[in-house]
Amino acid sequence: MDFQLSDDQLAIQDAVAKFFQEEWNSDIRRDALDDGPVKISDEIWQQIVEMGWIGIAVSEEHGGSGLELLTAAMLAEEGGQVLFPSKLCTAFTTAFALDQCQSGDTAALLTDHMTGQQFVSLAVDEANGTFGPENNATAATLAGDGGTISGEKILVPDAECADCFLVAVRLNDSGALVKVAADAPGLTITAMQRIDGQSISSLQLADVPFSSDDILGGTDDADQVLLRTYEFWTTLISADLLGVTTKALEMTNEYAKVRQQFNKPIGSFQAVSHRLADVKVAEEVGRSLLYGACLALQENPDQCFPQVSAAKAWLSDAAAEATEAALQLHGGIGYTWELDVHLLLRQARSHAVYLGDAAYHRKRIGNFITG
Amino acid sequence: MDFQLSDDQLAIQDAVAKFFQEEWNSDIRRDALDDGPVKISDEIWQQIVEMGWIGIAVSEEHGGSGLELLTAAMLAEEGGQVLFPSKLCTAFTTAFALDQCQSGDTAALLTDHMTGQQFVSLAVDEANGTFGPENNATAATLAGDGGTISGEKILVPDAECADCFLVAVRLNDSGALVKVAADAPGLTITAMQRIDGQSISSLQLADVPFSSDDILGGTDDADQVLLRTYEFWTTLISADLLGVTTKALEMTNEYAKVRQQFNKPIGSFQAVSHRLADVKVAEEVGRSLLYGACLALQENPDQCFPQVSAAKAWLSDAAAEATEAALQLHGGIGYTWELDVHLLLRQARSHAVYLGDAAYHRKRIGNFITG
Amino acid sequence: MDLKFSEQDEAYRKKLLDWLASSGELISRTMQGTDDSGERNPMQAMRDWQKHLYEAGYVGMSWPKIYGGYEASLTEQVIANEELARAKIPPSLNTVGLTIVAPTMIQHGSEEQKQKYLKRILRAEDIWCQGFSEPGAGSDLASLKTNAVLDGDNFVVNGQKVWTSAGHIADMCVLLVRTNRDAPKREGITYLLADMKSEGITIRPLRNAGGGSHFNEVFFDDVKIPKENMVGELHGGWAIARSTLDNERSGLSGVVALEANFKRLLQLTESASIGGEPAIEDAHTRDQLAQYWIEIEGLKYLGYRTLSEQLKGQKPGSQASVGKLFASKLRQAMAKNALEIVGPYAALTKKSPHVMDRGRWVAGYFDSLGYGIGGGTSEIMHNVIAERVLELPRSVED
Amino acid sequence: MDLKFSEQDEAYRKKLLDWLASSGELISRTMQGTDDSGERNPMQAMRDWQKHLYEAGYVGMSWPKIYGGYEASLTEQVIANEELARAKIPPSLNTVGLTIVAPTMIQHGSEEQKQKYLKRILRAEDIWCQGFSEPGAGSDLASLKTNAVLDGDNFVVNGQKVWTSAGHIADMCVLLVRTNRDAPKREGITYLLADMKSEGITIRPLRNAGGGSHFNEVFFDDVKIPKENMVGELHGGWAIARSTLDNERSGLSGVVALEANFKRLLQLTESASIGGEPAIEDAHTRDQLAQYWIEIEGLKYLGYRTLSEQLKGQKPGSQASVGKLFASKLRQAMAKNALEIVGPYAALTKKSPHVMDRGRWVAGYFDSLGYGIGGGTSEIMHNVIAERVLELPRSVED
Repeated sequence: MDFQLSDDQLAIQDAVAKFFQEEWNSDIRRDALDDGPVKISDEIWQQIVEMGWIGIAVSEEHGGSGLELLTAAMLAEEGGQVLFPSKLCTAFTTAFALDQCQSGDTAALLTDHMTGQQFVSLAVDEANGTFGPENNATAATLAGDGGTISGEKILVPDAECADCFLVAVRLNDSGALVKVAADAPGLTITAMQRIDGQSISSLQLADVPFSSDDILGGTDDADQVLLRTYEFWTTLISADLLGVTTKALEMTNEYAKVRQQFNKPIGSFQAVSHRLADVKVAEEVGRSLLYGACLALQENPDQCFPQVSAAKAWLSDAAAEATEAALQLHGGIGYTWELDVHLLLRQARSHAVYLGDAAYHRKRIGNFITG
Repeated sequence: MDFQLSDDQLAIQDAVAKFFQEEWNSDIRRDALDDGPVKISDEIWQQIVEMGWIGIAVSEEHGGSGLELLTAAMLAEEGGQVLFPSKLCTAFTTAFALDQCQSGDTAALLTDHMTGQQFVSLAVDEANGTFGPENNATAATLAGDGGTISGEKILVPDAECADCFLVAVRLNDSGALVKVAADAPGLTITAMQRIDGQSISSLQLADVPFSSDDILGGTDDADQVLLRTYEFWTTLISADLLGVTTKALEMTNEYAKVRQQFNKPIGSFQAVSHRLADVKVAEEVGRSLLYGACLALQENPDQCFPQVSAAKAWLSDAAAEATEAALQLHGGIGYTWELDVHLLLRQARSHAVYLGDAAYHRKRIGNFITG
Repeated sequence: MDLKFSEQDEAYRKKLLDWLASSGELISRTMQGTDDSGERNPMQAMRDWQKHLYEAGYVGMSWPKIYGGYEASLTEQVIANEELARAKIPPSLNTVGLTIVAPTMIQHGSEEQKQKYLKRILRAEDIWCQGFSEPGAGSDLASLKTNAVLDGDNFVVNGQKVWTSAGHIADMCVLLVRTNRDAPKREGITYLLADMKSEGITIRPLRNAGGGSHFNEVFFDDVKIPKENMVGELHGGWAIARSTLDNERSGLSGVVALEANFKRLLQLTESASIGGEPAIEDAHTRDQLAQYWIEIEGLKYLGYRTLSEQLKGQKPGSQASVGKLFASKLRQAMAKNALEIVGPYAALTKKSPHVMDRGRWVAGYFDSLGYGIGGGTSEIMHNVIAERVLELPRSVED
Repeated sequence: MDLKFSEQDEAYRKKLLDWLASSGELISRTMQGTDDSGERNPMQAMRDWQKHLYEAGYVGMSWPKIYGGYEASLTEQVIANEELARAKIPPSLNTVGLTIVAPTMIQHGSEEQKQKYLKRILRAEDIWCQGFSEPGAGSDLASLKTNAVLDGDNFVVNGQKVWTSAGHIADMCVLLVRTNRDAPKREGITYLLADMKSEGITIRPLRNAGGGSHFNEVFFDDVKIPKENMVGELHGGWAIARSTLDNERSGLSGVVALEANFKRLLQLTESASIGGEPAIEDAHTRDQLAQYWIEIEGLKYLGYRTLSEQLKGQKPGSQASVGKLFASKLRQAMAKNALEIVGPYAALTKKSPHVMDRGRWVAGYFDSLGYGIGGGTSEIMHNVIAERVLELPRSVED
């Protein structure tokens, strides 16, 4: 047994941190709050593609690096720390979905996605006031070699730069993922606006046509692929939340050491230091749960939901607590636009309710426990 | 408008506090934990009777002092502070119930109760796993001038010293309070044991006979009398919980000023002082809610339940918090038998689940709000 | 103990409500921000509104008549406070002037200062801002560094203030400055009144976490302030400022605001759904709503207790700190709970498709976070309760 | 990253389970507290049991072979730890000896001390207690006052210790005493080994809040302790004690205990009702159960991370404090939640009619309150995390 990052993983982590440090600046996130969704420059994205990040956890047979899912989560966490947009999580997630599918077309699409030829996003959530792919009601009808999709998807990530979407639909009473091109007839993309300035859209689908080749991996185990994909995506967003938690704690901890009031660093007052200790506990527990979720996904992908929900529920709360503590303990300066505290808070709050909030995930666990 | 204790009330409060200080000692409560339920000596009880406490809030037309219900609650609070048994609350409650009833027999019983000739207790709760008089299922059947009662009542206070009980029953599809003598045939009294060592029993009623004269105030508004009585009782127990809260805070506050660790009084550490500040806030809010409940009971007795539930819900939580904080902040010594901290904690926990716990009372308020 | 109002009180209430009903036109003009000629001029509209309010007797109610006040009874103040808050009239432009500057001046100012400024505050002829906090002096206000040197008939002031609400629209500023660097920190502070149009004052708006700009930084560069603008004694400013900080409001207007929040939250639970069911049927949500109802009720009765003490002529204790700490926690809890109820849509801005209630809930959340910082952080409120109410030894050194 | 055990590990587990199955008779005798002749003698039964456990290789697993240990691999320790906790075998009499005295002695003791005491600890021939805390020295342990003066070949000890678990049954005691009153408080402390049968020792049981008597006060009145019973240097006791305090267990046995608690709580929700409905259908209860499940899962993985670091030869960090603080909060939360579920019957003692589960829930609640105090209060755990993990400046002076 071994429940730690391997030396290889630690080396990758260092390299990723270094890349972000050199190439990314959180001011881009601040500016995006006024000027529309945040964009990763083509140059940075190209580097990411070239470093092979997108396929890092894709199986070797499909052209990826075949590393543990944990490695992708680790990258998502590093991204969260520096407020890198979660387009990275989107890219990992669609790569994962495509990797799970058997048909020849998806292999080509996966290659395009990993090599930056096409960017594939995915559309799952609907405006029914609740979470989870189970409540998916967007209907696809199939007649012969093709069919149409009608419905609305919301909270679709990175639609601006997507060439196509994997759309979760109901098809013959079972779930399916169908590929829809961004310029498909009948598809309207409307920008939504999220408090963290990240790209998020709604897709209106009005009799959008598709061919049977566009159905990922047949319809046989599509429900399972969809669910696994959702679990993986949720885990990546949890990793991002862990990064936000870590960064909020680190910023506040540093500030508490240098900020003087009453002739002492404020970190010497227990009102400050004990609250930070609680955040530290939340972070350590959160990291442990994230590792547990990654391991469950890797080894037991069709029964991993309790561990995934545990990580998402805990980290949704932990990131909110850590960023609110950061704001409060920074005092007035923490409440200003200039400091990154509110950027972290915005991302924490956005991701806390993305792909299921804490209450939703605790409900899943409640159902699991009580059988 | 005036939302303060009057000068008269303040004078009564002082006198009561002085009486308790001279006559009562919390060691009696500690000893009772080993030796069966706590008993108030006949001498002390006689003094209480002679001072006219029992009828303090009973209407003047029925021989009481006709003071505000708040005055009785104030006495209950003083009792809570010194860990005086809640027999006082029982006595106030049955006096209140009898005061509300019109029939001649109850007037005589009330006089006996106020003058110490008879002690009247009351039996409401049943072993159905929930709270409140609404769930009362003990059936009385009436045939001509008499009838019988069968069922079980639990958590009946002060049965050891009771001459008779007001038993809440279902009679002709409505609630009623029926007087049952302690030595009635078919009545078995079994001692229950509560962690605070107070007298609490179950009554098994097997075809216990009663005459129609034993039905309090006719059957017309019996449901209302019963409910009002329960609200008043609940308010008194809330007052007792406020007393426990106040005392726990006071003890701990004093200790925090004198106990030295790391060359300072521990009250100068924010881990201690801020927690005590939170308890102070809880106490002030609790006192305010108690006053609100007393006023609602007094002025609007049939619609007072939201205010009564607010006080009970809040003070159940506040007393638990205050006494747990007391135990924790006293450290090891707070966890010993010798200190009164655990006596306060035991009373807080006992009364927190007596007459409805916080969750039950919040449910009542939830129903009120969403109407 | 009773909460009944006398017939006379009720007559007073009726008069107020009649007056409010007859003021509809001015209220809507103020809300629209137009002056009496219909031109857009929000500042003038607000000034006009406050003057109207003052002339009707609802500003300066507790002040001495000789300075333009009304010496109204406290019960009248309670009624006015509740009814005005309930009526959602335009907010006052001049909070600092009315709640901080005027009480200080009445207690510590010279007769000339009182005559010169008080009536202008009442009529909103002067809008005031507060120059207390500095980048290095927040919770530890007494460590402030903005420097003033007496040179002839003027103080010459250099330094920087921050978190100055309304700084960009204010006519005047109450200012704490250091006049003696060698004395212990609380003994070298002086209380000044600065004209915001003085040469050498630069105002820079500060954007807050929610994106709004209510605060400012104010820079002082050799600003001359006449000697007669000193309140109290030289180096005696700390005690004056401290008495002002203690002079907090009863908080009943805060209760009315919380009641309005609660009502909106209840409406939200009727329109939103949790897990496919109406939120109002969700057991956890019902439990939370009940808890907020309890806490608002508690805060209201706490306010009544404080007021009753004042009615009997007792000085309000530190119950104001209890109320502030409790109210800011409650406000934050309600704001967070609203986000839980809004669920998937909780992170959308007001401009987004699918946003609920035009983004009110996210905006309210950001606002709620500010309540634990502004006007004394929750940590400082804990200290105040521990030290002044519980009389525990200080946890911070002076 | 994996949590798989090797075939060899699984063989080890099987051997252990077989041994456990074959030990049933001794286990039940120990639970009943009878010796091998069937006479009631709980102490002897416990000693016999520990010796049996030791001889099978499950005590002293990590210790060097030369002192009677087994030098087992950490994976084997994990397996033994989990399986023994899961099997609910009798608790060890000699926790202090095994987890505090022995590691200290192995690190700091003389060769004679090691030879004399270590094997006797393993076989429960000597039961040890701990004489550290004093009435005036709790969280601030270094301010202890029990005095020792070197007189010829003996220390002469006077003073009082408190919270001494097992003091009334112990053969030996590890003792911190002050040997230099003039030095800074951490530099005048010496670490001694005391025979509890020495003349001048008086033991008084202390009853706890729940009514049990696990602690004692121990009074020392001119007690002679031979010079060779000093561990380490004269005045060098603080560093030794500190290293012992840091040497906390990985906490995985705590996780197994919490899992058992959780299982019982889940069973309770199946039998109890809330508001007339089965508790397990109550939304709030389900939410709480889910939260506890999450937290236990988190604590378990945290334990795995710590163990993995140890496997790689890294010294465990201060994660032990994180685990202790978190586990004691969780234990308290679960205990309080159980009282909520038991509802009207929550305050009944085990002897009362209508009590649920023979009073387990109230007893568990009292126990849970002790977890935030014993072995370092939660306040001290917060300090430790702040100072050692976050490297914040100290909030208390030495």
